[in-house]
Amino acid sequence: MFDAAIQTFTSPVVLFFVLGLAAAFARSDLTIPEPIAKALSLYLMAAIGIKGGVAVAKSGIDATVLSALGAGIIAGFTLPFFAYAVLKSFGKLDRVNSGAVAAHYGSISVVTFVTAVEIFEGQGNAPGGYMVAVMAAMEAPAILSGLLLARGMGSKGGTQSSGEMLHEVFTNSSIVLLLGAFVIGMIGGPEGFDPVSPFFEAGFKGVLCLFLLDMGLIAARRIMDARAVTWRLTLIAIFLPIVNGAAGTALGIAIGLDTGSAAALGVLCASASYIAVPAAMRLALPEADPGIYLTMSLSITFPFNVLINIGLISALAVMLAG
Amino acid sequence: MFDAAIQTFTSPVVLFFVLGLAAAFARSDLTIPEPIAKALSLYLMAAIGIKGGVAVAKSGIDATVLSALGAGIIAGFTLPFFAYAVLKSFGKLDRVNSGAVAAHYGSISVVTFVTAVEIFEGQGNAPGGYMVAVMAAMEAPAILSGLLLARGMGSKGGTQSSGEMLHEVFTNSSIVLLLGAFVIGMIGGPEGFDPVSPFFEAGFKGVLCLFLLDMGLIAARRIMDARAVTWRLTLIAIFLPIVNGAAGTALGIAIGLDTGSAAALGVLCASASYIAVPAAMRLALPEADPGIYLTMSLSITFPFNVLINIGLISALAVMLAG
Amino acid sequence: MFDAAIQTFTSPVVLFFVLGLAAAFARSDLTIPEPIAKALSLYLMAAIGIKGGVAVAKSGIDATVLSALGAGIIAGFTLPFFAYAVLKSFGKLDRVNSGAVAAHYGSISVVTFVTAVEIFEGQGNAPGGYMVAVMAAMEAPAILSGLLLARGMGSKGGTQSSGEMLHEVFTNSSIVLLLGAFVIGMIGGPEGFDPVSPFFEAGFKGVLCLFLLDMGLIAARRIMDARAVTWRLTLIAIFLPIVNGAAGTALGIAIGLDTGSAAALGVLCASASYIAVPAAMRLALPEADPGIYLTMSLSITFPFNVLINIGLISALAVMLAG
Amino acid sequence: MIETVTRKRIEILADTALQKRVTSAIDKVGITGWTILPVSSGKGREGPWREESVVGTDKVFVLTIAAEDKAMELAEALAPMLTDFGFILSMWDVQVIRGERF
Amino acid sequence: MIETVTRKRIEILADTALQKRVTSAIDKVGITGWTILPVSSGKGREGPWREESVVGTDKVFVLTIAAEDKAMELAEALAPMLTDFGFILSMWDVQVIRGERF
Amino acid sequence: MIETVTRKRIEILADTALQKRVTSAIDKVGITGWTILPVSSGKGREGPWREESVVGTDKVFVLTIAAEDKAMELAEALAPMLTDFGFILSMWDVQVIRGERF
Ligand SMILES: Nc1ncnc2c1ncn2[C@@H]1O[C@H](COP(=O)(O)O)[C@@H](O)[C@H]1O
Ligand SMILES: Nc1ncnc2c1ncn2[C@@H]1O[C@H](COP(=O)(O)O)[C@@H](O)[C@H]1O
Ligand SMILES: Nc1ncnc2c1ncn2[C@@H]1O[C@H](COP(=O)(O)O)[C@@H](O)[C@H]1O
Ligand code: NA
Ligand code: NA
Ligand code: NA
Repeated sequence: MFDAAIQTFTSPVVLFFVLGLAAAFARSDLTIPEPIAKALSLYLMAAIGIKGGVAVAKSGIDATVLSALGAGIIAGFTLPFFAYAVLKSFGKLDRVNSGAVAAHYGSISVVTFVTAVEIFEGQGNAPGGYMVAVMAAMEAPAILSGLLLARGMGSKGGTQSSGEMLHEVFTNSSIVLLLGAFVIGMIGGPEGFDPVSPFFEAGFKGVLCLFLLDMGLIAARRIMDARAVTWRLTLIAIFLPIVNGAAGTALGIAIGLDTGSAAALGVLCASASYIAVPAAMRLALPEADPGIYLTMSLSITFPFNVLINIGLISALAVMLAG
Repeated sequence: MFDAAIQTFTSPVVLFFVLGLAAAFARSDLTIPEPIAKALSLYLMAAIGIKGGVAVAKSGIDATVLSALGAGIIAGFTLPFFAYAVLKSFGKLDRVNSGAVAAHYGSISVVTFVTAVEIFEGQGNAPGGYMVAVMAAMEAPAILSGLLLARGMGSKGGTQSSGEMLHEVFTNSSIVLLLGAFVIGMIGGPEGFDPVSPFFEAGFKGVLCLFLLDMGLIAARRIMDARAVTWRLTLIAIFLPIVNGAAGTALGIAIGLDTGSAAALGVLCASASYIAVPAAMRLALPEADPGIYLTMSLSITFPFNVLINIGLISALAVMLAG
Repeated sequence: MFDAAIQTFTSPVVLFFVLGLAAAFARSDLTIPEPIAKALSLYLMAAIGIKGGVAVAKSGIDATVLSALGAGIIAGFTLPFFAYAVLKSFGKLDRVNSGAVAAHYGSISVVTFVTAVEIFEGQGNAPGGYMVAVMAAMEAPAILSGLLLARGMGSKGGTQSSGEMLHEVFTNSSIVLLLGAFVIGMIGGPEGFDPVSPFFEAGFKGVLCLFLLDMGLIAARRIMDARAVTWRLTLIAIFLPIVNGAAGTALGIAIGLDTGSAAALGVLCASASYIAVPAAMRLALPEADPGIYLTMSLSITFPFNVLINIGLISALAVMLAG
Repeated sequence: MIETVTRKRIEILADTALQKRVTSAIDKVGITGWTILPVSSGKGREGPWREESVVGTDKVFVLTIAAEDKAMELAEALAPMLTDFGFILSMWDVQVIRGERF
Repeated sequence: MIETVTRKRIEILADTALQKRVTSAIDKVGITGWTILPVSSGKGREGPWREESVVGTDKVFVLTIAAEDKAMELAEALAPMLTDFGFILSMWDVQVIRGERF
Repeated sequence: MIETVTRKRIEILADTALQKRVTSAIDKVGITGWTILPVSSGKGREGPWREESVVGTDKVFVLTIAAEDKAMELAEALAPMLTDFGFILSMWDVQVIRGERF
């Protein structure tokens, strides 16, 4: 476990994240220009998708893949209920904000996942390529559970119809690119991927470094401006990833995934969305306070996962698998 | 020919274009940030130019190169006359719009050319590096023919002097970068190119994927908004690339080019400009409707060429050369 | 020396700079989009820093490194005094502007340094990785000397406290990224660097080409708009890099640096800042005219160094070392 | 001399994610057009924000020029959003040429 | 108290490719300066557009502040372009400090 | 009908590097907020400039809406910078909805 921590903290990817945090806390004017940050995130989506698709084209879709998908979707639907209960009782949030935050914790963070994959690969436990598909499948379900909780069962649909909402979620640029590239990877297969691999594979880790630098800047700047987040919510933003991460990892081992894939499922459960879900909540639950859910997921849970929890989950997976 | 179609549709480059079309039709909010799209296009120009220049530095300038250049320039001057006749009679456009559209079809589309080169290379028919010079030489002549047609011979020069116009065309950023990089490639030669080749060569196909993703988004969004384009013009936007492509390929074979280079000449004739010529027309023929020429060249001819016509031209070249 | 000139002028990096100059003088509309230019510069800082850090991790910090650092810092403090004297007497500038310009010439230009390193490497005289640390150490001292000169010793501190100023300089985005990446390179070492090297190493020269293209455009456009720069100042902007470059190279040889490192120290002394120092001067000496210091450092000294002076310094270093 | 007419110029600061609601309202009222300008950062009662499209905190300026009656109709239509989402709206009189376009 | 004077503020929405024609007109009329703002998308009678510099459909906002007489002279000079190219011009009175600059 | 109140809208063109001085002045005067817009190029008495953040020649538009008294206080506070740094300030009356926010 100590080794894992060392490995985490000598990985350039994590070090760039720390540099971002440090620069923002030192009030440096360092910023990644906005269109570049957006482009880095599009690149990462395309690269993850295409790699996952190529991997599935190689391995095919078998019972393991299907059970991992099933486990992910079920986790996405159910995790928000647990989060909601904690947020409402211990966190003292109202119903709407509890539901909105719960949706974030049921959904996933792509960058946390990718960082974890890098670290697991470095430890010789590369997760299966199909985990990308699991990740994509986990984006949406939590949004539905969160809305259900926020609005109470059977209440009227807020300012926006569900159809509109679902269209919004499934045509969200990240999801479209991730899934589109996944399909391209599956169609093209390893030979199709070959000519573009210098771009999508060789550059990947470097781009991830710069993207995490930016995420570090954003996370730290947000926490310095934050007002809405109490100590209770701060605790929850650390407690939920620990519990969800452990549960997800155990579930992964239970359904027979290999060590790396089980740990990856744990990371997906542990991570909180800060891309797709905030956008959906802004549209569907405008009464909810973005200051709460963005600060919790982006400025507390995300750094906690990257710096500490990925290491814990990896250690747990090795233990359970051993 | 069936094989060629399969090859086209499993190439990641083409698949990303299709993804762009699909995302836009599904009304996804996916967009490549504007400065990134511009940068991708600058990168492509520099990379194409430098590769072409290095190729010519290796092969030298011989009679084949000169006759290809001559053929390209003559095609650029004459193709607009044919297009103009079709647009005015069958297309029922007025003189100004016919001339403006004709200029687009006489000129060339860099991205169509590059996509074709990728596909031809995959089929073992790589065109000669000098075709880049042919492409550059074909940008401008069609603009002159188009203006001549639009204004009637000997009429007064519109709102802008010809000197200004020519300066505009030859200092257009794409042309400057393409030709500048070509010269750099020729001066540096293979050894000079070596240190920058990981950037300009290895990344090329991946960048082309993202750029075609963007072109797919742009083309599909434009067609969804289009109002100015009738079914007659739609037909012409498919008819012209077929005829011009076949003529160009035949011309290439006739003057003794190898299969790949003849097909590349065909693609140049078949493609319609949507970068240099629209800019020139906006300045020189403000009365012409950009809604017509952009929609025809970008939203109909461009996808038709990428998805279908490149395959047809390749098959024709193989047949004629055989 | 003639060979060195040839090598300079067949290097793609330099050729792209020349292309930028030529395009701007021809009034082409070629421009690198602003966020891209910023991103290229951030990339270069990160790449230089990480490479330097990895090099120092390999070689360790010894007496040579420390004496090079000391020489650099001393040069940074003292060069402005010489420049100030020349600017005030021969250049006929007032005190404030002389001090502001002097600060620029005491400080360093990262891009000049990087271009020189490329060229020296091509000549088999790669400077030590620790020269990156020397470069970083030379950014700030000249600012202090320049301010001292501009305000007169002991005068009141202008509109801004020195504390604010120093914070500004040390949290400047370029410096933070350069030093942060340097530390990351030192922590990660060669193994940590390995996974990100395709991004930061393989792409480096290509990115540098595009960045120099942009610098060429900026430098030439500025000189075409320039009004504030007299022939006296033009002469000084060529005289200072020659003298400072020779002095720095001699100093480097004198303290026992290898040929490449001594030449690199010469280039650092010869180069004039146009990133960190202009920003600091704008804050600390708003009375000084940016038209003077930017035009001198960016449009005269920078091209002179890249096109001519790097070659001269390299020849001198070889001669002194021989 | 050239003739000018008076119109209302309305500017709305809105979340990029919600920009379509504003432009739909403009279209619905029957105003002929609108123009979107980028915005890079700001500060209000809810603290500072920066343009960060990755996390969806970016905003835009929607600008439209219309005759007074349509302008007031639009303001009316947008009022609930101003409260719900914290949009900001300001408007003033401008002179335009070729007023038949607006 | 600080003194302010009244000037005209003129804003022109123009194609990026044609921006130079607008600024030349401003220079020719003898106005001291201008400032360009980026624009990202819009909709008018000719349908929607987006900033797409690759195909040259991008536009800019040209803003200039001038005394009333020069402002009217500029409007006069630009009027033909408004019709030819579909530019949009609006202007209104503003108070400025250091009015001698404008 | 919806109620509008009159406020001052103030726009300041400032160097990006110095933008914080402007926003601090706004905060100090007690105005509730501000918004920053990007600017891409311009020309003044000191010649043309382009947005070039690499060499630090980029500028921004700072926009704030406030009651008249605070607006005048702000103008007063900013006046020295207008002279020192060549900033440009213009202001005019606008109608806003939910005037209690400004
Ligand atoms: N007085 C103001 N002047 C200009 N912009 C403002 C003002 N107040 C708020 N804003 C902008 O509106 C956004 C939302 O304001 P708020 O809802 O008060 O946080 C802020 O972040 C600013 O960009
Ligand atoms: N009423 C309006 N208010 C604001 N911008 C407009 C308006 N009408 C047109 N525009 C802008 O001007 C461009 C050209 O208008 P048009 O020539 O009518 O298509 C549009 O795409 C919009 O960006
Ligand atoms: N009359 C004007 N109208 C609009 N912007 C101006 C005007 N004069 C100056 N500017 C802007 O203010 C900047 C600085 O002006 P100056 O200090 O006169 O060089 C210019 O580069 C322009 O961007
Ligand atoms: Na989760
Ligand atoms: Na053609
Ligand atoms: Na120096």
